[in-house]
Amino acid sequence: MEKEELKNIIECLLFFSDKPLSIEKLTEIMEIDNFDETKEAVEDLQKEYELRNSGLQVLNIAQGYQICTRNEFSRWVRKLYKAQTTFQLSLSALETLSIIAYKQPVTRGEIEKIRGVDASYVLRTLLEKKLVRISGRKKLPGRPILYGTSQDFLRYFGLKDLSEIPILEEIKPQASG
Amino acid sequence: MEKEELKNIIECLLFFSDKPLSIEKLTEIMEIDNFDETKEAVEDLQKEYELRNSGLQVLNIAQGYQICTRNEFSRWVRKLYKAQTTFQLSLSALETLSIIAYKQPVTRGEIEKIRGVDASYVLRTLLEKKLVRISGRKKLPGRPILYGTSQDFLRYFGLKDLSEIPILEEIKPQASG
Amino acid sequence: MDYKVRLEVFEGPLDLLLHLIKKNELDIFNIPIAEITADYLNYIKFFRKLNLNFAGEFLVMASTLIHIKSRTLLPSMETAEEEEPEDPRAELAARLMEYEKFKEAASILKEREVIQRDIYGRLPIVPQDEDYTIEATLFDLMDAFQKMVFRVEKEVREIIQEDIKVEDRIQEILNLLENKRFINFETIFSGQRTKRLLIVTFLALLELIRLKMVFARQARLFGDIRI
Repeated sequence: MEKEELKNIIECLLFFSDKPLSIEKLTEIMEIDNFDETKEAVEDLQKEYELRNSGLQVLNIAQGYQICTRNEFSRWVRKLYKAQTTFQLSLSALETLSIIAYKQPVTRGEIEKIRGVDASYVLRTLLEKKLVRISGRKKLPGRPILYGTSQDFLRYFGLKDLSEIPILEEIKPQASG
Repeated sequence: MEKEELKNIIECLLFFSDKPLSIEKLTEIMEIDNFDETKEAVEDLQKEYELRNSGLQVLNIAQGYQICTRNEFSRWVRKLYKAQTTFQLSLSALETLSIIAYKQPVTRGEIEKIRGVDASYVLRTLLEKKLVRISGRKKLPGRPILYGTSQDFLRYFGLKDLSEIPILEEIKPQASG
Repeated sequence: MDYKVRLEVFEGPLDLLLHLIKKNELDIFNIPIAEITADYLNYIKFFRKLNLNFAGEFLVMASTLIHIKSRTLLPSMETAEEEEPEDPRAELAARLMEYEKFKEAASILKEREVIQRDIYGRLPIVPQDEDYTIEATLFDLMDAFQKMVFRVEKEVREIIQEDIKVEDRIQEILNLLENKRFINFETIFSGQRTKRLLIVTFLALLELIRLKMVFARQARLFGDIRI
């Protein structure tokens, strides 16, 4: 397939999907056998959107790509979309999430030790909102549940992957010292 | 508002909406008092999409405008859509489903006895995918839940009703003995 | 006291302590423990007065603070020796440091949340029910069932070949009967998946009856047989 055609197909696929699509998924659907070709085409598309000063942007989030509106036009989109739920995370949810993001996989007990308060309610909320997932059980008496961040966590905060968590870099050196 | 900005806002609105938006609606949202201005901006956007040979197009349908994928790429979009609406069943899900299909109504315990492994997770998945439904409770101590196949199950497998499930010669004597 | 200023929501005792340390511009590694304990207890009293619900964790921290305070006031035993006395405040300082890091992390996440809230993907296309398909045919379903039945049979056969003796079954039946006046005939045979196992069970039962260790009774003609 020609590069121009690849780019157009990708544009259609990213436009159609309401979730980020990974390079692997795009490659599979387009029936080509080269991830690099896909990656190159996506990045070209991304640049094109930037250059033509569009109202839209190609975002690299949650280990995939998605076409989204640009921040400066949010006001108008919100006007169209009145049903929008203005859901915002509480401070305790954000604190708990940052502990999970950095220390995952982590048990409830470990979270509670750091925050100094009970975490059962906030964990249930985060699980319901699918920002957190159960990643296993710790090999300890009682086999406590281990928590980790989800794909939706990355989407919610617009992160490409876990390495992009800005907080990690800041905490790491301090944590060891 | 500048023309370029109008065009970008319209692009965001048309992209975001799942329905065609009329000139009136667009004008109202953008808080301008001139339909012509809106019309001009939409038509400019439409031309731009054509010129840049995009995978997408601005269509004028049902007395409104909408961004759509171009016809020649529909094949790929359909493929993505199909992939998003197709369930893939794991072997354990398939086995569990077949037990339920042949032995319904059946309890979790009975399923586990046949498969020799815990069935709670796979049952939850099948319930979520609406392939299986709770059909009642068995008159036994603890009143265990009985599972059966759903209406959707019949549709997925192209069956008119349960009597259409093929009888397996090898299974019958086994089931009664 | 300007209560209004003090009425803030604290995420927990550590949050409150951090607030007190910041407010008084104290060094986290050199907390004047008597001062901070008094301050902390004032807050607790104040919460109480307002009938504010606060978690028991706040009280736990209060007792921790008092404990640390008492230890700093006591002349240290270790000082007699050459060793450096351990600062009872060290552990608290470490906890506060770690908590503060995550508090900061949370505020960075908050910033990202705000940015991300202004970015919209498309509205999801809600698929029609009839658009959903499944990647398995009826044949796959039948096949899975047959293979599974075959597998289970094989497993059971392998187990039997291991060694199932009439004597073992006798013991098992006696275990079943323990503390019970009777059990149903069917109960003994339930769970016996193969003919071989059924035969062994039956032989065991006959042996028990012969030894007059159990009695078989049938309440009604064709009714359940009780053992």
